[in-house]
Amino acid sequence: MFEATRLECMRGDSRLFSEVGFLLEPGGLLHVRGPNGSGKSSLLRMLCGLILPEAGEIRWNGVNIRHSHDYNRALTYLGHLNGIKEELSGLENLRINCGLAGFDISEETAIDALERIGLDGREHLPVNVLSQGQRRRVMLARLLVARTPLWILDEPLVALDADAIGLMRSLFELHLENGGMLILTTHQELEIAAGVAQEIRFFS
Amino acid sequence: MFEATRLECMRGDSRLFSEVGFLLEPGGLLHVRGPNGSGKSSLLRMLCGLILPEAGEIRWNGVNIRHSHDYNRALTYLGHLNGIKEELSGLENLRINCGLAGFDISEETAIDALERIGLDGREHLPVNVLSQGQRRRVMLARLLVARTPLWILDEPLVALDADAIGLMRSLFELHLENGGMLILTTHQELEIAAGVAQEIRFFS
Amino acid sequence: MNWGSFSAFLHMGGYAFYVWSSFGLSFLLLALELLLLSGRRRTLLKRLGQIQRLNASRGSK
Amino acid sequence: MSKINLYKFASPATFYGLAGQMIPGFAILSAILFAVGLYIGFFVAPTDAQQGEAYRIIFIHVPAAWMSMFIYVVMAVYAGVGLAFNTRLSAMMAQALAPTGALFAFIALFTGSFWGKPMWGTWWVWDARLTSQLILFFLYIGFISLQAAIDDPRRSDRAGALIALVGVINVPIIYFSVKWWNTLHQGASISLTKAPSMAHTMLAGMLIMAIACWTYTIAVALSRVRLIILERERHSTWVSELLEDIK
Amino acid sequence: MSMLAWIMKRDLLLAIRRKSDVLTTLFFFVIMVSLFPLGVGPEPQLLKAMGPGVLWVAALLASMLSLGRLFAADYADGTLEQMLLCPESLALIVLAKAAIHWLASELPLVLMAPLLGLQFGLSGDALWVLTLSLLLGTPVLSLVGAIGASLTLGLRGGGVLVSLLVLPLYIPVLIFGAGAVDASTSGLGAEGHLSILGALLVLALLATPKAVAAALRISLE
Amino acid sequence: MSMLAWIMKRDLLLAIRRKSDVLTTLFFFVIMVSLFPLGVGPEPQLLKAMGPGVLWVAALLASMLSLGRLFAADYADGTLEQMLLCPESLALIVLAKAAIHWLASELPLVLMAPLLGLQFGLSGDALWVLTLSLLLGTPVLSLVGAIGASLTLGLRGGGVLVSLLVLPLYIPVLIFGAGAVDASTSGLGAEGHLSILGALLVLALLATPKAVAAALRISLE
Ligand code: HEM
Ligand SMILES: Nc1ncnc2c1ncn2[C@@H]1O[C@H](COP(=O)(O)OP(=O)(O)OP(=O)(O)O)[C@@H](O)[C@H]1O
Ligand SMILES: Nc1ncnc2c1ncn2[C@@H]1O[C@H](COP(=O)(O)OP(=O)(O)OP(=O)(O)O)[C@@H](O)[C@H]1O
Ligand SMILES: [Mg+2]
Ligand SMILES: [Mg+2]
Repeated sequence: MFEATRLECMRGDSRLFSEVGFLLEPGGLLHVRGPNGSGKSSLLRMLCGLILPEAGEIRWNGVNIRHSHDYNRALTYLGHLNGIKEELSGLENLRINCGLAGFDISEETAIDALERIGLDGREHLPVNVLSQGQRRRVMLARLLVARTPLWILDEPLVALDADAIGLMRSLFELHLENGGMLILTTHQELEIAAGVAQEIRFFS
Repeated sequence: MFEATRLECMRGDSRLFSEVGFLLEPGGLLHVRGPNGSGKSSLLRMLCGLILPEAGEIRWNGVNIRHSHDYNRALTYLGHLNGIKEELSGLENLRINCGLAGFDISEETAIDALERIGLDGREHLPVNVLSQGQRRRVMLARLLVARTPLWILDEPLVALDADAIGLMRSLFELHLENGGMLILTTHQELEIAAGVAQEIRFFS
Repeated sequence: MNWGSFSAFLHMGGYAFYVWSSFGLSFLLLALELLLLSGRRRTLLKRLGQIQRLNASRGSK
Repeated sequence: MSKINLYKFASPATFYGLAGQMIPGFAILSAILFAVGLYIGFFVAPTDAQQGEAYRIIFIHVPAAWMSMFIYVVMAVYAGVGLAFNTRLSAMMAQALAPTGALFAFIALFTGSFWGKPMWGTWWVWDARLTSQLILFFLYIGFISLQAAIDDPRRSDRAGALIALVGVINVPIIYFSVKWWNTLHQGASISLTKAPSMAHTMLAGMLIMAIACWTYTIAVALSRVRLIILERERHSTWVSELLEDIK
Repeated sequence: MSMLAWIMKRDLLLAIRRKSDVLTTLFFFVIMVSLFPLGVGPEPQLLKAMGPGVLWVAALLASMLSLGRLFAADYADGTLEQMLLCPESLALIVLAKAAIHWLASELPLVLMAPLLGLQFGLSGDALWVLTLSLLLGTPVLSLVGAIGASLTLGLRGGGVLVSLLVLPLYIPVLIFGAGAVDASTSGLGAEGHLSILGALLVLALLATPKAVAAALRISLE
Repeated sequence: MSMLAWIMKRDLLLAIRRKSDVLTTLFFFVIMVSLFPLGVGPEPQLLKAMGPGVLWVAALLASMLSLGRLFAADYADGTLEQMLLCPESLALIVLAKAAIHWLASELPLVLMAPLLGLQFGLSGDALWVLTLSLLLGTPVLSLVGAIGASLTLGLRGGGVLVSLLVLPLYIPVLIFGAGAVDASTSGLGAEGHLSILGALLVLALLATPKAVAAALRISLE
């Protein structure tokens, strides 16, 4: 159970948002919407613990995430930055990223995941020769093998083509059906036909 | 008049595309489509002269762009990278980018452009505190003041919200109506109701 | 003929260490270069063979 | 369309076969010449009055020093041609020559050092010639590591060519500056030109060893360039046909 | 594999993949040391006197320069963010990264040092002591420098301040390191200097990882 | 304003905005020079003999380190791409950027040098010649270094690779620069050295911008 109450965020001199709260149960989807610069990314980073809230509290299974020991183990956050190394191949990046996140995957699993996300034949290329969308896919491939219950994704659909978006949608649905939780921003339309959906909408 | 004949592009071991050609008249729109990694960005960079074609020729008003003196003056290219400095403000970035592209704009013009693109009140903030979408807008503001006939835009809509996309669409339409040319890629749907549209479609 | 005996040849008038190290190491390095080259050739051919077999199997599908 | 002709002339496919035919000849020649050179160096050339037997190092030291300088120039010429006319083969030749050049530079350095210890009593002095040889070695290493750091072959060819050209322009500047630096400072520096008066046999031995090194270099560079060609052209049809033949 | 093993494996892999990176630190060291005679002049006596100092200053600078790579890339591409979010202790992660960094970019330099010492005409004994002092001293440099590297990530404007803070910590290492060699050439015996270097190393191993972890959290806020 | 003026204005603005960057080069220079007495020991005679060489080597290294900033940021954020596409001659742009780079990060260092020279007990004459030689020599370093910086763009570890490529090319400047000071202290007169430095500067001004432009095109392909 993931819960936030009366969150407030200051940026520079201005209050980006205040009194933001929600309660997310297993299978719950939270869609954060709003125009550019309204504070979506800031909220998501705050939920991960990367920004301290000005006021309010974020609780994972009832424990404030600042004191929770297993929150980091339960979380997968993918942001604007790719978090992948240009010199390493997609395969190496995926395995290492998973290792860093605390779970090992075998080479076969990794290759299989990359293949499913549409990078077959390119697993061994260094990432810096890949196209923009392919790089994002390397990053997103982690979702195919992650077994964490909480996903926080900041604009995961950027630079993806229609096929890949379809793939992501079905992945999200599967995750929700399996009792995962999903917090998401995107400017594109995305119909997710599973889970209990909520929405937070920011205005600029 | 912008023309390309029988272009071919090699990347690593593989031939990304070959026998690509088109003829763009004033008011013409060329939409380059295709899935991730199919070669759209490579084609656009080639059209700018940043990648040498393996075979084929690109001509601006009948002259190969490698020997043309006024091609660079006629071109505005915006790619995946923002080309903006994190430490400078949006205003400084815009004025400097225009200066680099060969035309001066006054401070008022620049402020006006930034305001129109939805950055009012943030002209003087350093870019590194802006949100993802706001950064893209700083880059795109150049299109509001550019008077070049040929625009080559690689996924200009990434990270933009619906309002900004609407603004860009009307901007493109105005450009085409004024006899400009536009070459564009995007994975999002975008109906442009002006100009003579052509399409190049890549398959992966 | 410069050398009275084989051991005089090896002794090199007291400079054996310097002379033989110079020549020995030099030719060792040249030999090593040849060795590396042939090793590189072997691995390359193996890899090219693999690629080709892969392409062939893909083509037949 | 002279460019196309040039392209065909320097086509990797034809060159691959040509090089394959030339290698054995040069290899055999070099083996014979090395044997003759060493024979002259050790058995025909007389003992030096001042330096005793230690001077025999000259038979490897000087040819290696010559080679290291000469190969750099040849490499730069290839690189320049490659840059100017966009011929892939010249860039590959430059790339193929570099390791051997670096190797000879290194051999000159340490054989010199092994000569210096008994003659001067020290492994190293900051003499002009020694210093510029050291710098030449660094130039080689720079060229090689730049090319190694770039994955894209086209970029690596051209970047390497540029740095080789810049280097070759600088080699004389470096050489004279170092020379001047040293002589200005040091009255009593050890001068290499006061080397033992060279008997004809010594000169002959050195020349033969130098030619042996040359033929060795040609053989090695050609076989290395063949590998580079194979690697670069691995997707062309002629390479796959070739691979069929090998099997 | 444990997560630490993954981090070490990854950093090693990156070091190997960026071979030129590691090699060039070494060559930077080599070239820099070789530059001094060119600037100062070729008199053997002078060179012998300044040899240990030059080698140590060069090692210090080379190590400082290579520190930029310790976190910067991970910071820029978001990996550091992910490390902060991961369930292992950040101090341990820092230690693992620093260890691999030292192994890949500073150990080769230490091994090269005696060869360069020859260029300055140092004696065999002095060369031994030099190598030993570098072996003990360079890990301290890496660890202390990591504090600076992690602070610079956030405080873009504070680069100068950071070097100001870190440098006083570098100076003892330099003094005892170069001093050890001097002591051995002048026949005083280098044990005292070397054992102080050892003590500094233990201190650095215990104290710095936590400091770096804290600095990283500050930088990523 | 012309486009070149814009580029210069922008680079100056950035240098001011990233004040710490510029200060670090200076700081590095000061620290390195001050470290030597610590590493080598306090004998005045030794210090005086090595003073010019150390100052010059330090200036050279400081200038080399600042090279990383010449194009790297513009490359990473895509500005360099835009410069390639812009209607002005690329060689001129390169020259403009190098000029500002020199002004912002090397001129302060040149002005600081006499002060540091005092630490080594150099005479007034020697200090003059030192400053003059640095004034002539450092622009050559910037220009030649720009070649290395542009060739290694986008290559990880480029920073250290640059030094490998560029240091051998720096040697003539170092030799004549440090030589000028030595010549003046030993009463030989420094005119010869200084005029050679001048000649090198002219050569560099004529030849390098084109080479750098070519290198940039290669790197951005
Ligand atoms: C590490 C130490 C040394 C290095 C790097 C070195 C480098 C060189 C180079 C580059 C050359 C060719 C120069 C030319 O042909 O213009 C050369 C030639 C030569 N070196 Fe050395 N050398 C070293 C030590 C020595 C020593 C110790 C001796 C003898 C005592 C020596 C004797 C010679 C002789 C006799 C030649 C031929 C000179 C000529 O052709 O005019 N070298 N060396
Ligand atoms: N120091 C500051 N001073 C003023 N405003 C600031 C400062 N730092 C950040 N901001 C503002 O805070 C907001 C940050 O928004 P955030 O990145 O969360 O937006 P977002 O909703 O993710 O937008 P996007 O859709 O563009 O990604 C921006 O509007 C930015 O201008
Ligand atoms: N060295 C290389 N070896 C193999 N493939 C390469 C190499 N360099 C580039 N490629 C491939 O070339 C393609 C480049 O595609 P490009 O960036 O033009 O794609 P795109 O159509 O713009 O894709 P996106 O929609 O994701 O931006 C990619 O498929 C990439 O994997
Ligand atoms: Mg955002
Ligand atoms: Mg693209």
